[in-house]
Amino acid sequence: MMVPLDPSSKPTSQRRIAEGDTVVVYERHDAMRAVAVRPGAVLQNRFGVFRHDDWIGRPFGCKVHSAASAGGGGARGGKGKGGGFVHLLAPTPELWTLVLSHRTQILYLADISLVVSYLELVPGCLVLESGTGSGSLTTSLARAVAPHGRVCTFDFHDQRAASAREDFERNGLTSIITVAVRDIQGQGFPEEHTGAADAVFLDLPQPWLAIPSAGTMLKQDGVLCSFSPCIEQVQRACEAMRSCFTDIRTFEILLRTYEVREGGLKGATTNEESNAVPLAQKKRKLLAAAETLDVKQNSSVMVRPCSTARGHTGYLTFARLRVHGN
Amino acid sequence: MMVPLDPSSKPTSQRRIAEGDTVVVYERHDAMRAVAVRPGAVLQNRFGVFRHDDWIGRPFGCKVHSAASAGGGGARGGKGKGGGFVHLLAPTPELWTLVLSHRTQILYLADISLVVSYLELVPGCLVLESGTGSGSLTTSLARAVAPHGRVCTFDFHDQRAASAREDFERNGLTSIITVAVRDIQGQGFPEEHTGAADAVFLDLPQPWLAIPSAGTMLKQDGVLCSFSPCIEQVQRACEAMRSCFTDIRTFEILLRTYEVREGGLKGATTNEESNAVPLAQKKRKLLAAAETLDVKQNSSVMVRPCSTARGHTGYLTFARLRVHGN
Amino acid sequence: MAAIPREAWEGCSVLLDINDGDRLAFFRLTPAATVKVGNRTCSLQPLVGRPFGSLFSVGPSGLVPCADAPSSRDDTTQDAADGPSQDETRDNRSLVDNNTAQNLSSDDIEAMKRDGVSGDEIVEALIANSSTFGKKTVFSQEKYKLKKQKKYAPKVLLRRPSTRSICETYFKKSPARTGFMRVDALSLLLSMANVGPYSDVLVVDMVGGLVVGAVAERLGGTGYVCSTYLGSAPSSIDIIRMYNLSSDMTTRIVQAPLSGLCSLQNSGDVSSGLNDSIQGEAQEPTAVPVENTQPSVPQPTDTAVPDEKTQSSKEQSIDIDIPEPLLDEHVNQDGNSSLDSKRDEDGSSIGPKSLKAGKAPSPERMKYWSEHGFSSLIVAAPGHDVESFVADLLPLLSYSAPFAIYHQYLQPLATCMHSLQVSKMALGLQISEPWLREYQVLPSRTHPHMQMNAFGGYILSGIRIHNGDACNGSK
Amino acid sequence: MAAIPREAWEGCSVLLDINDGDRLAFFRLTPAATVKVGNRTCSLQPLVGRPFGSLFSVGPSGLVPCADAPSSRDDTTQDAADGPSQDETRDNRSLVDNNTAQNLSSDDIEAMKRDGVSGDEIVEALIANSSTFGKKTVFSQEKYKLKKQKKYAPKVLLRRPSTRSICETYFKKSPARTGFMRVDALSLLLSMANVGPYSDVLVVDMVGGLVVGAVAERLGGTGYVCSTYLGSAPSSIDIIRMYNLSSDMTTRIVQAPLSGLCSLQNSGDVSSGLNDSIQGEAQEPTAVPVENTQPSVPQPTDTAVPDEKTQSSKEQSIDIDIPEPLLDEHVNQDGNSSLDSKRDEDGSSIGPKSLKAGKAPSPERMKYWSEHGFSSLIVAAPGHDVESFVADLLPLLSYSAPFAIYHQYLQPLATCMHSLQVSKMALGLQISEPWLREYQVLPSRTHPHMQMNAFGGYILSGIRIHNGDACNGSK
Repeated sequence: MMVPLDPSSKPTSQRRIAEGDTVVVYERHDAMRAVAVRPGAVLQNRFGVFRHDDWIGRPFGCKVHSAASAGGGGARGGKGKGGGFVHLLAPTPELWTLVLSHRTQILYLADISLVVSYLELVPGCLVLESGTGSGSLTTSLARAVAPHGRVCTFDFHDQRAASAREDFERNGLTSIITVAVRDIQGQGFPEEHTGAADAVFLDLPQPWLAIPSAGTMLKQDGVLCSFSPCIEQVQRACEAMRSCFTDIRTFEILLRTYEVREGGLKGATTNEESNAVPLAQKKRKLLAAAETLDVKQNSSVMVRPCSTARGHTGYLTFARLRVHGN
Repeated sequence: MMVPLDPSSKPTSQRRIAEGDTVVVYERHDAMRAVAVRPGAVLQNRFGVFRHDDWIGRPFGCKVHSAASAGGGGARGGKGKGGGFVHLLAPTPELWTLVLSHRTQILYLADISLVVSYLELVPGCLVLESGTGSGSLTTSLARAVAPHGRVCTFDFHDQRAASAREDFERNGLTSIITVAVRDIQGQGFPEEHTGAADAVFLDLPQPWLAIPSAGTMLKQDGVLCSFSPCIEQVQRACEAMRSCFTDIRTFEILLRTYEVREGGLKGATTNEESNAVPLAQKKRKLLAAAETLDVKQNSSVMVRPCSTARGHTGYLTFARLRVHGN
Repeated sequence: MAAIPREAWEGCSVLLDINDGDRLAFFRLTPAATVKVGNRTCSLQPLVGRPFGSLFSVGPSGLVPCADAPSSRDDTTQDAADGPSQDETRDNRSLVDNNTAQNLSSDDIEAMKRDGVSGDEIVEALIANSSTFGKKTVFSQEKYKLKKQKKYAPKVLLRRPSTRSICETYFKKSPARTGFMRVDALSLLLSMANVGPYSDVLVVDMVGGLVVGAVAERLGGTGYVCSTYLGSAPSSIDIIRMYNLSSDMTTRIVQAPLSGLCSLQNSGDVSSGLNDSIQGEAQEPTAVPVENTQPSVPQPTDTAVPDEKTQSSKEQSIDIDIPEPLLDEHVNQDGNSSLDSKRDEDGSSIGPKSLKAGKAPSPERMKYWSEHGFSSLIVAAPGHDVESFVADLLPLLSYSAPFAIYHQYLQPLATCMHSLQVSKMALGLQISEPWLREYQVLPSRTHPHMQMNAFGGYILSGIRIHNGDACNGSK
Repeated sequence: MAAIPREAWEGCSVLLDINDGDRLAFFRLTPAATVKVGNRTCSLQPLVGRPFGSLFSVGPSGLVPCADAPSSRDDTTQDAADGPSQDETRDNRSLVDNNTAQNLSSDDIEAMKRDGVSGDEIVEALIANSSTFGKKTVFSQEKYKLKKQKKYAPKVLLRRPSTRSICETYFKKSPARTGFMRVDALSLLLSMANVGPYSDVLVVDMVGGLVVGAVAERLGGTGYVCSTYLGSAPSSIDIIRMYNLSSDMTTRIVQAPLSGLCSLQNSGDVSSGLNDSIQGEAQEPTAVPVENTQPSVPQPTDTAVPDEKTQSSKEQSIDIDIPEPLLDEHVNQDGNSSLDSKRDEDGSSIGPKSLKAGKAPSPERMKYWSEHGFSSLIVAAPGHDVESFVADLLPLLSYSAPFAIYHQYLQPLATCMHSLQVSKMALGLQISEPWLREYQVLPSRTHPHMQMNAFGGYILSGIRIHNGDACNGSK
């Protein structure tokens, strides 16, 4: 269960791995996958063969080694690389975003976290979402409104909705998330939610078609968010919001990541002839002496931005349902 | 003279200050002004009273003190603050951008430098510009095409053109820059430049009106740049470029600045009770010892981004005149 | 009851936005509470029972709800930079906006006011009597109108305090107080630390309580946020009073010194380790040392807390170059006196006075955490060298627990990340920096804001792991 | 002669962009020079006399100018991310793009090729014979067509090497070679150092000659760029061969060891200080140690220089995590043999063989600089601790001379800035980081590029000053 839903259930990381759990198998920061723990099953990857039976009863976060004598059929490859290991992590919405199957473009951490904050979600809220897509955001919405709130998510695509529903089941979120097949651009949200939603999230190619319905669903002062990759969509969405919404704000959020490495720079001394300028030289020697000690410390840790990054995901436009005076 | 124009003239910084020179008086990084050196004149500012006569014959980059006995009339205020000083700098296009009078929104360093590079300007080029505005970019264009090239700049606003012309005269750039009053959006560039321009720069509210004319002026493979603050202008400009231009690319450039300060962070030791965890404590003591030495070195220099910055100046769209096959 | 109260109630904390962000201040809706708008002191009583998001104008008898809500505040011209030059042919340069352009004298206006003419009507009169208004560009006309409206017809917007609005308010008006933590950075911390129901979140909050309050809001009365601190004196977390935390939520906030948590962890003996440094629930650590009637007892919310008070105890804020404006220069005159106001006793979940945040955790809780670990960690100690105490904090977490460390400087996080890499205590380590950009989206005038907050801080995130080969202990 | 030659000429350096950026490589237009496109080796002779910006296709007899220039390369779908989902109702998911969808066999295509059918015609035939093409979204149709065009009708774009195109090419294909210097950073260095005609620019170039070449281009045959180096061996500056520098421009590039410049500066005795380390113009320092017929003599330009050669001497490049692709994996087979080709002698200003870059400066020059100082300084030594030698470099500048120091890491610049602040040798000190963003501007599909180069390096800039009260020496 990704999100504990009652007082008797501990946060996953405080538990031990049990049959039926989903664990995130961490090979490397860019190589993870979600695995359902089944007795007798094995996981085979480039690091070896791993028996699920070895995992059960161990804490999340532990390191497990590939079976020395690879049991079952799929032993090939396992032995050669022998002694490989992986870590077994407790699933979180953040890890889920990294391992889920991409049935559509998904939202990532930075956008997700801003959406949850700006929608002002807290436990107990009702939030509507369209479309469901790959369920990346949905899972975070669920965590935010759990244990007593609700996420009603809609996708016009049959199969996509079904796959998302399976994922939510697998992650123990069915009591929080309802998935329905519906063309929100064409039909709007179902009437049953009229005036009941604390927040509405739209990720639609033509959000302006759904905005009037979103306005109908929201409680007064409730927040709407529309996510669009192109500025033309934002322009039309903002236009559509102006009649019923206020406090319309459009943001873009990116994450810049940094890489850390150990080791200093080439000093001038290594390159310099010994008959160089005396004064500067002297200073350099002083520094060099100090650096020897310095290396033992920490100032040799160098950090700089990673050179490539996601340059754009989309624009997030937030707006509040206007409150009517009397 | 801001840009040396013949072999006999030295770069300004290699000369001494002479009568008639423009110097940039540097008080602080955010307080500078351009002053023409005239015998007998005085400069009065919050740091005191400065006699131009004291400046003549001294090198650019020197530090000058306010006159101890403030000569002339404007002595008031000078004495009280006694001993103030300023630095006298050689004018450059970069400094000029910081001191010029803003008759319009101006382009700043980052945009200017990208424009000059992307327009592929080298000495000898002919570049057309509209509008002249406050002449911030013009001055950098002139430096790039000097000594034998030419900048023809146009502004529809009479007075603005005249003020710019005065500035260029003052900076010794009249042999490089021609200023004309002309409505480029309405009339296009003058026919005399047809097929002669290496590059064209547009900073106009409706650039799409001037783009066909820009195409006529350019040599084959010549580069056009259009600067616009709003994306709608960019969209229309790109649309207009597609018929005659290729390699259409839109950029935005910002400068992030960093602030440096000396002094370390609060260590945990200063706050921690002495009966804390022994192991971590030990490590801390080791570190503390090292830090003592460290402070003498440089690792106590801390750096972080300045918190406010120019968030947007404009979009720069570059395009090349399409070459016609045969 | 709904998760989010949609109307202000007697005794709740509110955020007032006066004249479209010109002034932002928190108030408590006590019967005696007032706000000064312009030179008029208005009772806050008219706000009680009104929906959050309502707009008020200042009438002869005080705050009056506007007939309709904010009329598209977003259509107002946000930028002075490109507005006039773009689509207009009229040119402001020929205009001289001196006093002679206005035919109404200040005496005239005073007379109108005395006659009970509304602010909006005065603005209309000013426009009608301006000889230059018609010649201005549309952009300048809007600007002129807005300026006069702010002066003669000020508007007060009733906002609901929430993590979003509280964080934005501090960042805008008093950023040093909250370590320059921008709302996107705070949002990332909450996500990266997997804060959700029934979490046991360990927090080092040296940003005034902003993080503790945000976590408590997300917990919704489940789980725990354990605010730990270095040394013997807890950091101030009085910003939690700005949140309308219910009593359920407030009781989930506990405070314990790091040394206590660590010794407990090391000794394995819950009660002894604990009692050395924490004297149990009977004697509470002083969470919020402000000049209250009960200084050692933080209230779930408190009365109007403009920053003149909170600024003074900002030991945790780091040096900044530019003196920060106070959260609200116009202190609510009756602020302090409203503490003795009655709380509502109508069964709403807003905490009555006797419920307190920042108690010491019970020995049972401490024992539980020593056995199972905290389920995540957030550190926001912008002025501190985090590396030294992260080494103490991580062992307090359960294996697989995520953590997120906020800092103003990159190098301390880099050093910390490197030492965690070497120690193999954590994986998935990453330093990231959020980069937030706001856009003006208006017809023919769409572009990023001309001014930006160029810096939202750095965050080191990762997951605590067990790297030994035989880890059969649950933590 | 015009400042910028607009047509390629015999012997010039050209940049070929094959298939819209898939491959970028520099070549020299010698009679023997060839380029391999697909599996066909084509002579470069058809490029001679053609305007830069011309597009070529591969015909049966080699490169053929296209009837018209690139047909709006910009209209092609740049992003795979949002394209399909936005405006389309057709859904690709139902399509299986397997081989059965194409009715033309590879034998058919080979037969067409033998019959002299043009590449564009083959692409049309493929589209006509695809059973799925009509069912694809417009976006996918474009993508399909582009893919087939690249395979069957590859295009070669003739580009003029310039600071812009050279910097972009290296940054795209071999960034470690040029210290990850992005064109916007290089542009800033040139502006911040006030590079213009008659400047005397002191340069520390450990980015392969990119900066030296860019400065020489801006000088246009006036002034000097003095490339100085630490130690006794000059850094490689062979990228200057990619520029079409005229002989006037090439002679303005000189090289001198830093120790020589410093001792000259200190001793005040020009000739003696100089000759200790520099043996005058007779014996040139080896500027470009590549496997040429005359290894010690850099040519103004050289033949096709894919980076397999230049990569090998990248002592100045810093460690990077990801192995960099070579500038051009497909080495021009005849590359090395073209060195003995004849230069044009038609009076064009392109330097004949005998003119060399990277000589030692004349004693007169050295004397002038020791008296007047350099008019500006650019440092691009990404792998070095700049602080240590900036202290040596600044005294070589005239007072009021601006300087700009590029680096990959922030901390070394911060340290350097701090020590310059303390020493009061400079003012206007600032560390800045350019942030460049490219946009896709297409109808209904406008947004920033989905992938970005998130990092363009840091620059410390400032102005050298005299801080003493009596400065009567000119420098």
